Amino acid sequence: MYRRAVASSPEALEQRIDELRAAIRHAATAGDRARARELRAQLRAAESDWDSAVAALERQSAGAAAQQVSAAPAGGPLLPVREQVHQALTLVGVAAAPRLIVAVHDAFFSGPLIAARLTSLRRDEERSFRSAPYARAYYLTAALTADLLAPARGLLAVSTWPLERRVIGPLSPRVDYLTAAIAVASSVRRLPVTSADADRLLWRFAVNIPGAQPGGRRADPETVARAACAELDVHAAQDQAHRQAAAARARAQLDDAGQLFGSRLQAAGGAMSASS
Amino acid sequence: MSTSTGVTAATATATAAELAARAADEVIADLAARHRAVVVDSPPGAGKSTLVVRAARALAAAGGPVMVVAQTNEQVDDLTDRLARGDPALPVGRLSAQGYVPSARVARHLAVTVSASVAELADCAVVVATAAKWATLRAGTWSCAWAVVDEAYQMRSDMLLRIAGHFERALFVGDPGQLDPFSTIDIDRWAGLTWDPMQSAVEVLLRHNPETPVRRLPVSWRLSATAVPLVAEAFYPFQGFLAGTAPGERRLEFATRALGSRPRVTGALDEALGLAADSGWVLYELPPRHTVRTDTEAVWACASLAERLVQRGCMGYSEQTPAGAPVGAGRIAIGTAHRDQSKAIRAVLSGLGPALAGVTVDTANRLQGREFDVVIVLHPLSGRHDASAFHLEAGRLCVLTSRHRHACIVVARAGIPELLDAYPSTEPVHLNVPAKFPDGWEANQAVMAHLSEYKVRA
Amino acid sequence: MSTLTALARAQARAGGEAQPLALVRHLHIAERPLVFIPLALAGEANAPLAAMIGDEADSPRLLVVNQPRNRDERFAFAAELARVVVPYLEGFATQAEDVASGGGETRPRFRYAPQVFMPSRASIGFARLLGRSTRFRRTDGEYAVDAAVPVLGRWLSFLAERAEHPGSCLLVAATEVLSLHWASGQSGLEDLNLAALMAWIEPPGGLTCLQAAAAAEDPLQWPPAGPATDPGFDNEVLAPLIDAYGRADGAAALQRAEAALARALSAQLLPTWGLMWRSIALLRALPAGGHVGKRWDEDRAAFTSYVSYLRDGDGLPQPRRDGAVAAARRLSWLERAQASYAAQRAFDDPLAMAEFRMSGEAFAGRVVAAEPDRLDTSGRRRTLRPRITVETTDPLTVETGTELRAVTRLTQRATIVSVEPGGPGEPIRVVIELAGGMGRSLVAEPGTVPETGEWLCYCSLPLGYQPVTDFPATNETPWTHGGPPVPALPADEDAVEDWS
Amino acid sequence: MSHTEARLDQMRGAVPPRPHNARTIAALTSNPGCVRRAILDAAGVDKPKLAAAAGFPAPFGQSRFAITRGNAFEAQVKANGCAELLRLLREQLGLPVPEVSYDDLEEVAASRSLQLRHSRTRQLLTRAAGSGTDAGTLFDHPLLALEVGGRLAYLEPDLIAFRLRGQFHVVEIKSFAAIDGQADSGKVAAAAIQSAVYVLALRQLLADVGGAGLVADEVFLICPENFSNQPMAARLDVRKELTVLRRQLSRLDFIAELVEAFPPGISFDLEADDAGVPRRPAAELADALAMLPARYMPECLASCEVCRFCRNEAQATTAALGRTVREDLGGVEYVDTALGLASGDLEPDLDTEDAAAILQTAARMRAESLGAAG
Repeated sequence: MYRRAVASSPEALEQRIDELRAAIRHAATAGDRARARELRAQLRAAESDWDSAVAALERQSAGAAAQQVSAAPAGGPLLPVREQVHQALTLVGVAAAPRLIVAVHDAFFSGPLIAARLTSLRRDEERSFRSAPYARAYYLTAALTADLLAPARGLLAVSTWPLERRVIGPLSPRVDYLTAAIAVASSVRRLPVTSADADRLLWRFAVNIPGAQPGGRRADPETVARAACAELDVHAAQDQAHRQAAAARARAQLDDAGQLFGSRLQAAGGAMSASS
Repeated sequence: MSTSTGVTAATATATAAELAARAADEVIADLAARHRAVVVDSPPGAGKSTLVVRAARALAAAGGPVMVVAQTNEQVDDLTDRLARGDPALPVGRLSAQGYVPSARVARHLAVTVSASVAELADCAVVVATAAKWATLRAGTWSCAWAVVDEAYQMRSDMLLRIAGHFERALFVGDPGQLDPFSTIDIDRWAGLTWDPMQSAVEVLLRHNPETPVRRLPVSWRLSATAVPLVAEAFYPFQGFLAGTAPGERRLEFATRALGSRPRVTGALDEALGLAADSGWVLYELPPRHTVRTDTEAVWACASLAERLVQRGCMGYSEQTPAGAPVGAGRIAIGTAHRDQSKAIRAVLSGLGPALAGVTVDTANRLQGREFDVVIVLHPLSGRHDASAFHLEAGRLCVLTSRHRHACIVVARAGIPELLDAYPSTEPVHLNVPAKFPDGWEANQAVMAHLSEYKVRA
Repeated sequence: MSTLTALARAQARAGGEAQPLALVRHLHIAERPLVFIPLALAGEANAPLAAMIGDEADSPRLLVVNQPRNRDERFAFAAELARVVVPYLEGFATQAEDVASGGGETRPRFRYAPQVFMPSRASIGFARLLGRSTRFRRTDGEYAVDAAVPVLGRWLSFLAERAEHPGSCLLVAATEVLSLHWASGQSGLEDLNLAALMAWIEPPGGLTCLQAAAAAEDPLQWPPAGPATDPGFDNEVLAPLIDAYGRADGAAALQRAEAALARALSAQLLPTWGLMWRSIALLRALPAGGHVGKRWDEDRAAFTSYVSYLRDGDGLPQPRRDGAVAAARRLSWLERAQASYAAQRAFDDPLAMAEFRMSGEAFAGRVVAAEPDRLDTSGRRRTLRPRITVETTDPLTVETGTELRAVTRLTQRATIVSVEPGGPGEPIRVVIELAGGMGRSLVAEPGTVPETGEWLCYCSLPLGYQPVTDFPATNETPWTHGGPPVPALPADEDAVEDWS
Repeated sequence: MSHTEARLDQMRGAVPPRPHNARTIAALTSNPGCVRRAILDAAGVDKPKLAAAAGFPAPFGQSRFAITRGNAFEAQVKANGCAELLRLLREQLGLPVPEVSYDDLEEVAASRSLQLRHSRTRQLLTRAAGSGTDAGTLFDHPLLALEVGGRLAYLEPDLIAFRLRGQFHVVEIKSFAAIDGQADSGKVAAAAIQSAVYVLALRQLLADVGGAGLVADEVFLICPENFSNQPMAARLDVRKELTVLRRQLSRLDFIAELVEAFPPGISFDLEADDAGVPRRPAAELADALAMLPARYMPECLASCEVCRFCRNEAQATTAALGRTVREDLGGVEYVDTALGLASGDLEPDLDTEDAAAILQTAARMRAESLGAAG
């Protein structure tokens, strides 16, 4: 049985770590989940011990280097996450998934935005709204599915947008994609200096829109925008109709919180009623 | 297109002939229509060679020379003979390898010139040779407007590549149901390429010339009304074809009566022959057992069935021989999957005396394109623990069960349906390789399902 | 497979140790082979993770990609690999000798050639794809890579192609050549595990083959020989280490993370490294078969011509796929190589010959009668055509008229005159007519005609030279095969194709 | 609940059943002759757990890297209303531009309840089958159901059914690469048989509205092209796979007879203690397993979780050496028998006469040749 031995040498710990890993693999293959869990805990302990042991050694050897290492990484987020997300969403102007939001942020704004931080965001915003409605200038909300007015999987929107924009019908994903493409194109055009990230983002849009892709490796904003508009014309009207109808239903059926974050309660009922 | 039934065949005898004639005419018309290539699929015994000869003559008449390509010297001699018989005045060249000795049926024709050098055949309207021989001609030493390729489904893509320079247009005739060409090399390197050299000449042609018209000969003159349903359903599931003869138009009779059930074995043999005469199909089932390929019991069963057939002075009555003709040893074949099986059966036959010397015993590969009155088949899956791709190959079973004019007797150990159901289907799938139909496993299922109605227990 | 090899497996199973399938070695073993064991990252398209490589058993070189999903690190790996592989290969392209190439011409051929040993066919597949992903790269402009990378790509592609060629041994898969010489007591599928196969042939000290084979399946004792890694290792060891490498900031931490990765990966590779050199030693210990040298000459010729292709001319990379003509031509090469490889093995090795005696294409027996001075007077001039009668109990299928050669008398043509089947249990009597290899006169030189009582093995497999089949030129590809293709020049997208 | 189901539940014991999924259904075709596997699957026994508990853990796991890559690729292809997929379908299959409608069926009203998702799937797809216009094009993660051996199995395809020229097509997204038009033929085969399962299920779902004919037997495989992340589409004709599947599914009623053949006591109960360790001793589970006849072949090592147990059991058989080996040994079942016949120590019976003759010839030749060595 492993006892925490901060004192023991990195070498000893290394060997210990190898042993533990082997043991874990044995347990895993033998399907012994309990044992594996326990061993993993020990492994984590051993690893952190090893880290501190080695760090200690380094402090002894080269203090300067150690300070370097421990110095906090420069340039943390200038804005809170919700601000960064708001910026990005406002730029594309449509409900978007975290992947796209991060890509847009990296292309046009400074400071790192970590995708993982977005996962809990919607829940936090909802909690804060329910505790103190409209206390904030805006909330990051769900997009609603047109059929059941339930929160659409993995999409973020802004509370200040009209419901029509936050409701997602069958055609909306494509429509919003094209709209976003146009927005990104015009932002790229307005950039004072070309940015590799922005170009790559625009390129990724271009390849998936008929007629938007030039021969070369760099996409041209004008062309992308024009092509996107062209396809948009095909879907826009029908999509609008859907969204308006759905938005109307939402206003009729849902309270404020529901309109912002979607209805979960009547979900089942909704599905059934929709089926009848 | 529905697979034919005895009924349609019965009512269709008159119309079958018309259908066949029309199909052939359409092919000849195609030849005049400036297509680069024409493909004709021919089910077993549907008059393939007749068509080849007719087409060759038509093209020669339109201004030859015409090159005719066959796969084996046997086939070449056969076509040469047919051409010469069809029009004794037609100058036919038989291009051969050095040191080839003309077979009697070639040598007897005055208008046929045999030579190893194509230069000496310059005046011939039609020149016949094996694909292998054609392939040896240097570029430019021979060229013609039209080639007629026989057994095109047995010719490999790379062989076509080697001879295609000799002609501008070509008629490809063959039976898609028979064995595919094969290679001793087993690598995926070319899988998915439209010019994969391992595929058949027809496949490669069609993949590069999709506009090519593909005709079908709709009527089998070999297979009887009883034989067609099984063969068509199992091996030509999408096209199907008709029998040229009506039920009852063909029958077998025996000079001597069957022995009663004593002795038991002979009893079973006679029961099998009787059923063969009545229905055209027999599954002669041996007790279940896992055996080596050369399963002595099965080998003896095949030999004894042939022996008994000859002993009892079997007579065959058909549209060609209304007065009846003896089904002698020469009209009987025994088909196997492996060479050692054929060898074992030959050994037993030779022990049974000279009367059986004439019986043809060979593997499916070598029986391709041949015809007999009665064919005895040692089922490729008989006595096996489990199947392999080789033993399941649809073409193999198709060849074995479609050589006969009167009857086919399949000898097999019990248990094949179970084997098929337990068969692990784990063949690899390659991108951009068209799936082959019929699938061997499926075809085998169909055949066994059909044969189970004609079972005789040994 | 055949009854003989099946029987050998059964014997191995029952006897608890591998059984020989060959009495001689059927491949050349170079003096200084290069052992190359690559590992790939699961889930990715042939993404290199690590490799152990070297031409000395006691100094393996470990290459690691710390962040396998990073394109630049992959190309860095390729460059590093190139700096090991390319010098090794080109080191043999120095001393040349002149060999006759027919028609009085001579062609230079390098005295020595490289030989690369990899664990399995799967590893060779990895090398092939690594070659594919690097040979088209550009060394200038956008997405430029190290100059060595495209050269490596060409070489790996060349070797992988050569490895499809029956009997070639420039690039060899250990499991394949081992199971060509030994039958284990397990299934062919289990033989794909190098450790398990070696366990049957040469179990590590103290263990029975069965115990060793069982142990060989424990990825903790015997990590897979690659390119696939053990999922357990991926999840419990590799993933945390790669994450740690990703998180590490500061030179020291980075170094630590790298060291940890290297340690873990070399632990995965070292056991296989040892197995590879042991299997080479095992094979080396066998006496070489008679035709091994001849096949190695062909390998050297192939190596020589590729070197000169790279040196003079633009040395374009191999195309992505074979064209119609190239494919057909290659197939016919392979088929001919296959046939002669099989025949050569049979004539070199009684155990290989036994396969053909089983199938009846060869037979062995004693000479029971001989007319050494028989003359053929049918022709214009009399010729010496001795006849001998051989009795055999082999199940032969060869028929009258078949051409044969005796293993011990390769220069002498023999033709079957008649085959008299003996009764049940009786031997078969084969009458054979001989021609050639008996001197000029009408009297056979002593010893040139087999004498009564001599034991002979005759085989119907053609051993001699097979004529080369000719194909149309590529630019004359016929319409049946899509017509002349557009010449395959490496395009931009090949060069910049992302590797992620 | 039918008598058979009752028996099967009894065999499985206190733990909830492991329902069939596309993989296990596809596996029906990989060794259909194996009663052991058939029954364990029918009873919904957790095979990996059982094998481990019986002392023979399955030799394979899944690498975290492979899983991550798989999910990432699928997410990428489906991102932004399947933008990349739409491009492929448009460029390579001529999907008309207006056809972009996208329905997410992975969640219904923020709920993942299977019944809810299935009824929603049925609702949308039947509507689509009914009307031509405005009926939807892409359906993400529809939840289908298929009856397997009398039990309903939900199939959660990582795929999308879409409509092209009035027909539904199944799209299978896989993360193995197709390099210069070639992909691992084993993996493609697996993808084909799995897609075939979905085709069957989709046909069953639409059959009620007479729409079975609306499902194409050509499916589309989406995988990364060459060494990049760029997706490409390939057509797969799954008619063969469908025939095999239909046949094997139709054979499953034989389970009922099989079950009857076993004593009532037989149980594979994996109920675990608090530590997650099954309560029943390994030996007991092993004995229970041994009562089910298996059809072991080395190929099982790549596909079945119980393989190590079966291999150990089959040690003495020729089948353990490979199917061709057994065939080459004349179908003799046991290694010792084969060797006995070969050496002549064993008197052949009616079944083994032929085999004996061949084996003896082979033995003679090996001996002769090895002797020739010296």
